[in-house]
Amino acid sequence: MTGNVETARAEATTTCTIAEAAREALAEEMRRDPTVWALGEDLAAGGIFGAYKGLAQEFGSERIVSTPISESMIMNVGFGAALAGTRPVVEMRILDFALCAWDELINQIAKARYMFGGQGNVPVVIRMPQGIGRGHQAAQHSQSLEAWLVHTPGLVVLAPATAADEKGMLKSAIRCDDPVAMLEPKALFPTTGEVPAGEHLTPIGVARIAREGSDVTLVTWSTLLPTALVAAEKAHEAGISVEVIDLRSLWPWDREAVMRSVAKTKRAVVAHEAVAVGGFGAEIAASISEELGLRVTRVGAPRIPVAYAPILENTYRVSAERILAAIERSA
Amino acid sequence: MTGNVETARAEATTTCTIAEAAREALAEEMRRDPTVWALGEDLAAGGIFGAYKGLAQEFGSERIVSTPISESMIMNVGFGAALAGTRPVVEMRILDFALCAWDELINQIAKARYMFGGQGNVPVVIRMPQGIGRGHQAAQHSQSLEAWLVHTPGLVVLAPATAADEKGMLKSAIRCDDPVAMLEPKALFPTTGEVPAGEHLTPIGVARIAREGSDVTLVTWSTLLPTALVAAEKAHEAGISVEVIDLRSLWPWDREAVMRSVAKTKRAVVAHEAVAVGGFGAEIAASISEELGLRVTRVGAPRIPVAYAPILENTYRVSAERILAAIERSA
Amino acid sequence: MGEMKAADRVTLGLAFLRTMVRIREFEMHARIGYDRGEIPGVVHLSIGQEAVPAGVCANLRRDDYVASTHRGHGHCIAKGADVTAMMAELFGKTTGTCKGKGGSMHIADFSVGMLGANGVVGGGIGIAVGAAQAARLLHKDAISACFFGDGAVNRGPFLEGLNWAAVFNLPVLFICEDNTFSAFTRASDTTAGKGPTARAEAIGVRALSVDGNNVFAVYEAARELVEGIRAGHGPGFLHAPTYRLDGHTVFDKAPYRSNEEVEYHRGDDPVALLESRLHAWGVDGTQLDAIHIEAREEMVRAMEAARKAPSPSEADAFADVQLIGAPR
Amino acid sequence: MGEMKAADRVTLGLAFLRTMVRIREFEMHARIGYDRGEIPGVVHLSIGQEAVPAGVCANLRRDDYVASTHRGHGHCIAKGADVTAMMAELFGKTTGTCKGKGGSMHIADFSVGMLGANGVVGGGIGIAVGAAQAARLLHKDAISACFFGDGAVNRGPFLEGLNWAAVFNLPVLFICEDNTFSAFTRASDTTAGKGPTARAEAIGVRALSVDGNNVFAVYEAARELVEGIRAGHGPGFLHAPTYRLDGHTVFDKAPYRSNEEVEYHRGDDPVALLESRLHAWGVDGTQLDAIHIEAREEMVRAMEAARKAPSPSEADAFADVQLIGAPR
Ligand SMILES: Cc1ncc(C[n+]2csc(CCOP(=O)(O)OP(=O)(O)O)c2C)c(N)n1
Ligand SMILES: Cc1ncc(C[n+]2csc(CCOP(=O)(O)OP(=O)(O)O)c2C)c(N)n1
Ligand SMILES: [Mg+2]
Ligand SMILES: [Mg+2]
Repeated sequence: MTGNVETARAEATTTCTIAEAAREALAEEMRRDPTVWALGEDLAAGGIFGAYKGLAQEFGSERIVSTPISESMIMNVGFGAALAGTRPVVEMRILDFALCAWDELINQIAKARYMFGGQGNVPVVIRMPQGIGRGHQAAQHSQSLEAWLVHTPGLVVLAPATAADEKGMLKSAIRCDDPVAMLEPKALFPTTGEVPAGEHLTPIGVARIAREGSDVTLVTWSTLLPTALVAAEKAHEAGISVEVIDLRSLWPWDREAVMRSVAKTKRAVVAHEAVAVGGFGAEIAASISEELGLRVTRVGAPRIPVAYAPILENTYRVSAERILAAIERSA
Repeated sequence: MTGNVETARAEATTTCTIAEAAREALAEEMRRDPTVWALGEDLAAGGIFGAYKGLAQEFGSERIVSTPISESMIMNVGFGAALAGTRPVVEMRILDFALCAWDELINQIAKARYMFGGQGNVPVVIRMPQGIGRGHQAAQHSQSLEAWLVHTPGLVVLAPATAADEKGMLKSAIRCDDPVAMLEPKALFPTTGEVPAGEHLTPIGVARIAREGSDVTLVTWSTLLPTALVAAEKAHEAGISVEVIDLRSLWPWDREAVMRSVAKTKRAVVAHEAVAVGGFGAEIAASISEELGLRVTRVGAPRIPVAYAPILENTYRVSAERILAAIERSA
Repeated sequence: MGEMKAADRVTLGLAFLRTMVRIREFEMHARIGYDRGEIPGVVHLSIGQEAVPAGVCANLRRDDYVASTHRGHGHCIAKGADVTAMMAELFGKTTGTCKGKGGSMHIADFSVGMLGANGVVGGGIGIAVGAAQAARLLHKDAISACFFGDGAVNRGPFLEGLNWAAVFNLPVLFICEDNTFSAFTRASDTTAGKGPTARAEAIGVRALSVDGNNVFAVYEAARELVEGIRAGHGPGFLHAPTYRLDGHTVFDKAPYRSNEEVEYHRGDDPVALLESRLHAWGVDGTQLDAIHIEAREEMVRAMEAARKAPSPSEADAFADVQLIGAPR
Repeated sequence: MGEMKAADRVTLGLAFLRTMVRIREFEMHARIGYDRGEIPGVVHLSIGQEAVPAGVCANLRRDDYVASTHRGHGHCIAKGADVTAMMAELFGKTTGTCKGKGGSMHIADFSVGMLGANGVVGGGIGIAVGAAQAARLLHKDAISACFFGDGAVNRGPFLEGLNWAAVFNLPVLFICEDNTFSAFTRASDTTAGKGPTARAEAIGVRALSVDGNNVFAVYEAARELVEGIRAGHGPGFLHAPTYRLDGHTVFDKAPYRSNEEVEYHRGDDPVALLESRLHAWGVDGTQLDAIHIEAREEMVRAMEAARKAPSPSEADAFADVQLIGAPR
């Protein structure tokens, strides 16, 4: 499979924020399939990013369920309800709080299909907006942990970065019969983008070429995509042509698309918001090194928690400058 | 710093199991320092691996605390008690159950020193025996998750594989002013080894050359060490001289020792029991590739949960044969 | 029991006995299988606790759900799971309920609503609550029953699950099978306050406590709660004190309690209690013996079938992980 | 209050008022700082809830411990944390309690036993219990107080922490500061049963419920519980219903409740209630005004100091992570 096939199909588009795209996706799937429902805190009020706005009014309190502050129950109820024939969308508010339900996600949901010998599917979507948000909320509200989830057998892991993919991936996730960890790009929720009109599904496991280029391949995803595109533009101005791959599906990841691009450019950078040490970038880098024998330059956060003060928070953050420096340094 | 400096100091040794070494370490530290105490389920009965045998009798129920089945409390009580001037040893029974306390470990303990601006230390040891045990206990009792912990700022991560290191690292962990994730090698608890007599501390951050060699460097740790040594012996028989590095301290890890060895051998294999995808082996491989421009061969489990039936469990397991094949394939 | 006709109570008692003896025989055979090395993995036995699943599950329909624990053989059998497939699972064979992937701690049989034993204490609570919520959403009138031990009442999911079921008025029966111990520790040493029933009531769940060794009492109390649950009155809670006659696992010698204590509790063995009751009601010994013999033969056959069943192959390890992104 | 001498109750009331007004003024200034963009991060205000920390902490010593929540300014101030450092923390400055690393949700001041606000609902419970267990081990007679919201009573740590404190008979005072809402949801919609007090009692913790807007009542109830705790009778629980007059965060307009409702509750503003009581006891308006003016001036100075304080440097981001294995 190759990149951005699905966008070719789209004829008309509409512009909306990522939060709106998310709401549309859920609303469409709930209209289509009466077994789809959502549960999480404050959903009746529209959710903290507005991604559930108006849905309680349309679908009622039995399908848009505002729950107690009981993360481990939210997660495990989603699990039990998936085993019993529904397709729950579990809202964790932000990824950090999902750690209160980590046993349920990792020990129950991810392993169930296997432990039970494939008796049933576990079609549950776990929404975990991740990364540094806009509110400077410090260490317990800002983590990016995709590396953990990719390391967990049984899970599909998605990390959209655009409105189109937020919509297309959430819809694909809801229709997926595996548990899907949906790592939404928290900081990008209010940003707008084009979304193909009509039924729009993003295929799972297919990367998107966000910018074509010939000198260096830059693999990235989620909140770092806009920054990566800025860096690519700066590199362009400096005479380096950068191909930016928005990986977007982290498990399975589109190894073929990445290898094809790197085989062409012979230079690779991988950049993500998460801590570099033990990040998913290490897996991509190790894979490229194994397959193509190339040295990959990794960019990620230092191994520090996210701090409150903006200057400290920025030190954690991967900037366009840091990506540009990595592009220049890559060989 | 170089490998195995501390063993040189030892004059006499005693032979004991890893579980006994653990018990000795804790007992010695509790005798030395009245602020050291332990908390976890069934500790009065000696713990499930016998690593607390007799300690309740010696130290009483206020210092060897048998707790309710309340993992999130066990973890957070350890945290609060560390803030309040004691040095708690938190026993999680096995790593898998620690996921019930993951918020407390990751969101509270690991980040506390930072969030609070360095006001105090968090001298707590979290014991999480990991990996496939001897009882064929399947997916929820067999995980290896060191990669997650290494990815978590604020934590020291130790993974001893021998009786000497179990003792020396647990003692170092208890004296460490940072939170230490102590990933004990569950399957190896009953195996015996030499332990230096008298006060024995293993330095944190220093790898051990478990076998010297010149053709290939094999980096490994924890439960896989004995298997790696078998593979090295087989390679030796096949005419390949393998240097086996027992990394043992995973964060910080002894980059210098690894790079020195690989710079010498020019061929590197990294092997661990955990799932290969997103494993800590990826970090080591990416680092070696970055620093030395070498292609590293990774060996780890397939991305599947651990199954119950021995043949299925074995399919997950990294065997000496698989390591040997990697050694032969490495270049 | 007062109102029940003598014939009916005998019929019911014999049905209970059949279930309880099947559970016991299954586990005695599992112990033998473990001791002989035919069953590779650790097994937790519920010998002495059989009245609880038997009495509770007699109130359940096939389409009702059950979520269980690490000590779940009794719950599975009482809910109607196939013992041949269960035994094969313990043997780690492809004919097992989980194709040998789960073992004792993960036995599940979705075809009878058994949503799994569970390796995590308290792990079944949310599953049962979720299944009940799904049933409502799907306009099914199924209910969920959730078994857990006395140790689970000190874990967060107990609070979260009971509160949730009460808030959403869900059809869930919670059963605390209180076997006096949580692993090697006496439950009373780690549980404060007025006990599980008081906790459930405070959280807003109707609760009853009943002698867990008396299967008729368990049955009646569960029936009362299940009737309320089916009538839409929301969740119920049953506390059933009993005693774990064996060790925590097949290899636990239980040095933390005296032989006298165990012997004392053997006097309350629910199977023996039920038999003497049936005896008093005029059921003769041969009829009781027949039940034992039949169950024993069933388990011998199950063992035999498990022994002969094919082991999984290495390739099987890669199946059933996930549909998208599975290895190989 | 019956037994207290008139002069004493006035003295006490004025002390309460000082604390409550300092809390309120701190938060009013924090809101201004946020609105002006001087405070970068989200702030949760406890305006309307000041009687709870003021009444509770008046029973605590400096060496006692407090664990708090995301809405913790009041707990910090009442426990004696330095408002200048607190304000600097909100500004993200090096002179902040946490050198700008924590912000409002992580303010801590170990020098007065304040073991931290907390970004995780229920996250402080274990910390307080652990500090109490440490105190016993170190033969200190300090106690722990733990504040949490009405939302936290539905999270696992509530059950686990109360049970733990009761089992080990630890000196912990649990305070449920029930401000009617958990974020955008009415607490009564998500909490089943007989409420927090009944839950605590069922778990074996002595519990009292008291009007959380009446600082004298809070003080008296907390005193009664603290006396028992210090006497070694184990943990206590205080339920203090009150009302969150502002939004969940500084930018929440709270569309989920009516203006009428808020106005109604303004009638129970604990500061106003205390002032009218003091007034009735003969304290004159100028004395009350002086307290407000003093507090306001203190906060203006704290704002000024925070404004002038140095910002951290990039290098500071790498400090305080850990002693071994820190980056750079
Ligand atoms: C969360 C968690 N903690 C610890 C364990 C280890 N463990 C297995 S069974 C058990 C005792 C459980 O006691 P109880 O709930 O009374 O059930 P019983 O074994 O008596 O049936 C423990 C502690 C576990 N499986 N899960
Ligand atoms: C475990 C967890 N879940 C969710 C949140 C998000 N959150 C922050 S405050 C809050 C409401 C808490 O309500 P309550 O406990 O009553 O405290 P209050 O805000 O009223 O002071 C929620 C849901 C969180 N911080 N932690
Ligand atoms: Mg029990
Ligand atoms: Mg509240």
